[in-house]
Amino acid sequence: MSGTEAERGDGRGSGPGAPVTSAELLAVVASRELASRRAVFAGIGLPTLATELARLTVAPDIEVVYESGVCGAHPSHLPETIADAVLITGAEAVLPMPALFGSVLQGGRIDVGFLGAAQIDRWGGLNTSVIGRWDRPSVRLPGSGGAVEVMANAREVFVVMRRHTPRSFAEALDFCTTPGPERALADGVRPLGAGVTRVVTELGVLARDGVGDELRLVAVHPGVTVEQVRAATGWDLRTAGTVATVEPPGEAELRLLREEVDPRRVYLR
Amino acid sequence: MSGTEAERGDGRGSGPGAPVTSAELLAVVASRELASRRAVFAGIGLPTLATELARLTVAPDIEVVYESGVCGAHPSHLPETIADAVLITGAEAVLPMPALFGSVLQGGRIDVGFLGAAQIDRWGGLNTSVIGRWDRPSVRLPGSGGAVEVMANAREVFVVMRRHTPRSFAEALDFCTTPGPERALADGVRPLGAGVTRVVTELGVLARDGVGDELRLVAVHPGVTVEQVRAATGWDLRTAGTVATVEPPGEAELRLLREEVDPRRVYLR
Amino acid sequence: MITPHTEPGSAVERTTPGRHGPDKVTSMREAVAAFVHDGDTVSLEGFTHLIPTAAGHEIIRQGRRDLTVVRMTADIVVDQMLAAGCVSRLVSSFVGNSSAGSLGELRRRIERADPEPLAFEEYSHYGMVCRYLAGAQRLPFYPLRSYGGSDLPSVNPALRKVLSPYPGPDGEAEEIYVVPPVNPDVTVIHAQRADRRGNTQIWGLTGVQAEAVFAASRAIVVVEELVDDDVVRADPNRTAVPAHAVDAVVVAPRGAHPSFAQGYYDRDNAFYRAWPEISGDPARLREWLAEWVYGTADHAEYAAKLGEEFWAGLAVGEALSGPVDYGRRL
Amino acid sequence: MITPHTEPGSAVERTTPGRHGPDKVTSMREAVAAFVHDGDTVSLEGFTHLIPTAAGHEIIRQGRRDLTVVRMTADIVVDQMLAAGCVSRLVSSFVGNSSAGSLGELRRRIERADPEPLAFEEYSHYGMVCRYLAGAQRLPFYPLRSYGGSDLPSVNPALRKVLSPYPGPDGEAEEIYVVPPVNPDVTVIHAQRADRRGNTQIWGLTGVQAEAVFAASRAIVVVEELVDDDVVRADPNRTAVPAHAVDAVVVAPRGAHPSFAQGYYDRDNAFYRAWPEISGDPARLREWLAEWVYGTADHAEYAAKLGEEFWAGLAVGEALSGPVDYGRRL
Repeated sequence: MSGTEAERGDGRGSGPGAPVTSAELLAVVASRELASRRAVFAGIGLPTLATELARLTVAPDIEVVYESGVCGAHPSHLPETIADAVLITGAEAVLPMPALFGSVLQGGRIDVGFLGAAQIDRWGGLNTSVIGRWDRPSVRLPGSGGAVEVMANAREVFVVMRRHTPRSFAEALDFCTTPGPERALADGVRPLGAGVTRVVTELGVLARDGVGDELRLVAVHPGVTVEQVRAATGWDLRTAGTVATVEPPGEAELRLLREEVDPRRVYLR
Repeated sequence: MSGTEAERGDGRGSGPGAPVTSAELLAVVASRELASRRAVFAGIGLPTLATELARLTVAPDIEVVYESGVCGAHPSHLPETIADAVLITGAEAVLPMPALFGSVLQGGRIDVGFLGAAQIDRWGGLNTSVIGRWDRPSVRLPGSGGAVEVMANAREVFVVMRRHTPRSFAEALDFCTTPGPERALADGVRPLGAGVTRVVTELGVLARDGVGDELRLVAVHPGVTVEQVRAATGWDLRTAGTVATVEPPGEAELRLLREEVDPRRVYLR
Repeated sequence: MITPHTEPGSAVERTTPGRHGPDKVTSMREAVAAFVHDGDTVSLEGFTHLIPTAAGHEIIRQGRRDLTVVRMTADIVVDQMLAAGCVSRLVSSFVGNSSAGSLGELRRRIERADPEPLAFEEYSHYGMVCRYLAGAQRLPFYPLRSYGGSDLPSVNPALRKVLSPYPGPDGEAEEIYVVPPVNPDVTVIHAQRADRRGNTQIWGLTGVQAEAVFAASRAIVVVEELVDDDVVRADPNRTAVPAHAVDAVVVAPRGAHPSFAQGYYDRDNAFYRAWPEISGDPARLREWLAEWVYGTADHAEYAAKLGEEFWAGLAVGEALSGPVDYGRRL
Repeated sequence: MITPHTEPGSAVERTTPGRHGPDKVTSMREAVAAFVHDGDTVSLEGFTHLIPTAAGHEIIRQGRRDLTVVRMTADIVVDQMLAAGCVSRLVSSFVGNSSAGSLGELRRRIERADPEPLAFEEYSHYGMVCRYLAGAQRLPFYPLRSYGGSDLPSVNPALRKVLSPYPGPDGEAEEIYVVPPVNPDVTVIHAQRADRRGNTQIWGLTGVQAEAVFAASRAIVVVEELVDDDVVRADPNRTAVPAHAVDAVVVAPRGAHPSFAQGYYDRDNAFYRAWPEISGDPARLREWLAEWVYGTADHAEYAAKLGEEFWAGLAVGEALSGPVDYGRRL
């Protein structure tokens, strides 16, 4: 419900030697960023793939907390929504919404929150409300859901953006639904987390350190140039010293993803 | 825990024609005041007797809500505390404390709250904190418990005071733990209920109508004079027009109380 | 003689006759007729789970107008109520068809005022939760660590700030956003089971249903099953809503479709995926309402029309909780 | 490379290594040694039900000093900790021995500073609940409709007022009292059961235990029974405290005596009635501590010393909740 859910995959198969898809690439790169993280607040779709892969690789103690109230899910099937019945049956805890949002999220117990957006700016501010003017939008988007709360309260936020275009990586958001900590500070409200620290896209990885820092390009996927990423970004994107090249998904990662995490390719479209 | 719990009775028997004890008198008079009331917030002891008797007589739909979280108790035995296990087993609902105090009590769903106190003043203010100075009291009493909340939020409050003396019916409280609505208003806080509307004592019944009204003597027990009550009261007690004489407990009331409500005389000391 | 001091319209007056009566079971038709009026503020809660669709459909059938609908996730049932012309104002924190695309009518109303404008109050999820908490607890406001720097306060003047009377961690003054209470005229929830008095038990995702009921002047609980008092009393911790907060109990099995009822039937994901196409075309949406809502007398007919084969596809297997021992005095 | 922005001592840092580790089961001795330190603010919650007495006794055995104890109903276990010299400050809303008379040591400390003064912060029950809520929710304050006109704010400067940014029902400005958060260094609760990771299930009176745990930097859960993961996972709605909020799980059957554990054993009302006489005489109280706390190595020895005949007197019969069906996908 935080704009991060994906639609169903088309279910087509993918052999062990098949070329790496965009979803696979994003999931693998995001999973690596979860090394040693524990409590992750995530929606369904790419975050599901990333966190499940991380559990099998770099973050064995990872726990996904769902906005719907589920902690410690042990689903029998890959969940299709954050409230899927399979997340509830067999879970370790299902909390009422006031406890989930109040005590768990706002209480400061989430290490990483996953968010998506229609637009992101250089400070990691997100728009999930409207394209155009709020009171007469050209496109009405779903709105915040819990994104405002995830950004304000998770220790850090990862954003996965499939499309990397100047319109989605915007110099100015049409509407700032979910601000980064700089805007909160300017509004006189203390930011409690670092805001967006990682943005994984089809072109590479952007990162920022915390309050006062803007998103910089830290890595590109193999075959992608820094200039390509800068051209696809609506603001004057700076780089973090030398830009690394993302290590392509390894055989083990792909095997786990394809055979263990999402064998029916629900999200691995 | 609101200062209304009684200790165990001594278990001595009482035949059908036995003289009416003080506890029986107070319980019967208080039960009559509950006519047509529904949600009652009560401790254990005399309020238990009064509400149970009221259920069998003038208020068949009465429900006792306990500060511990219990709604709609169906106890197998007379409860000995507001948290007695017999109140939980077979109850209709057991709520966490934030819901009980927040949504039920402060939410405005209680018709009558029962409170006791070491001291009461003419406005129905109550002291359950100290005798003497707060910071070096001669007697440290238990304190508010939930009494502050009951007074602020119940539609009206009944007080049962076994002893009626100038020290307990005080011109000035040693400490106002639990204020009536007049004091709340003077503090700039809107009173939500009427405060104390009924005080049942060993001598008679005092009543007040609501904000701005002080407690007046409305009835005396048979054989008690208005002057006796005035002499036992620490302030210049006024009367409400003609002072009635309390109808003595009827045979049916006594039979129900002795045979149905508290046959083991746990509270009917 | 004793006149309790209550202000007109104050929440204290919610303790109305009938609340504690022993039997509140009624039909959906009667419950909606008695408790949902034109112009009311109506909360329909259920976070993906236990969405009170059957009640929404009956509100459509009875032609309610000018409602303010309060619902965290305004999804298919809200789109349907919008299309039926019941709603003039929407208060919500997520206006989308879950993960399965758009709400056609809602987008037309907001993007093009077609066929008429929709007043929209936009919150975040926790902002809505806090509005219910404030409403349930009769608080003038509820504080939350959201909205700092967001554009939402610029389009929603109900989002305001309060200065904390305590110094912040750095010793400086601290400001925090607050939301106002919401006190619906009526809240409708769907639940797995209740007794005749209205003691309501919910499991799986319990969302914000209890708070939405406590915040309201009146409450309708729609259930999959009416159960004996003993069933409820065998597990009082399972009771999310106590009887004294409930005005009507309506039995409507499968009444949460296309959402799900944990342990009863699964979510109809295909319907969610189909909705963007249905709702994207006003004519098709009208036809859908004509066939499935106006064309059915009640929810039992709607459920029967879907057919037993359909319901078999949403059937779930058994996964019983173990018991706990409440103990009894010997 | 990425350094999350957190202030020193901020609540964000509570997510410390070990919280999510798979096995948190340890002995009471180790849990208290590791997580309760001299000078700490220690919350012990349990409203009449599930009072963490065994933990209080181990704190006494280990000779902790200068504790600030936070407990809504400061009753026998607090009186014992006071008598053992562990406590310099008490934060509470009810300082009495339930309905069974006085707490001797507490009264001597407050009334006569005998043998030493006790700093006391007095609240009401809901004031304490709201302090835990604010602490759990990382709020700067929590509003409540209490304290207007009370003398409590005159002796407790933490009770302050806030002006609502919304007009009251009469259109005028509205003030409301607020309480500050409490964030204990450690919270200790007693529960019926938990799994090895710390998922904790409580039934019967659940009080404010979950909020007290969420408000704390560290949490110890003492249980009647350690259960298999499957037992917990068969009923996830019963989990009051999720594993990620728990640091240590201690198994101490009968550890709530003289209070009770719903479904396990009843309350020892005779001991409550005996306490005023024991605690009324400092010498007798010292003897009691010497025999029952210092004289027992741990709670197992304390419970054994009471004897099986004694425990038979508090035994309860069975009253099983019925199951609910969570369902499984077919």
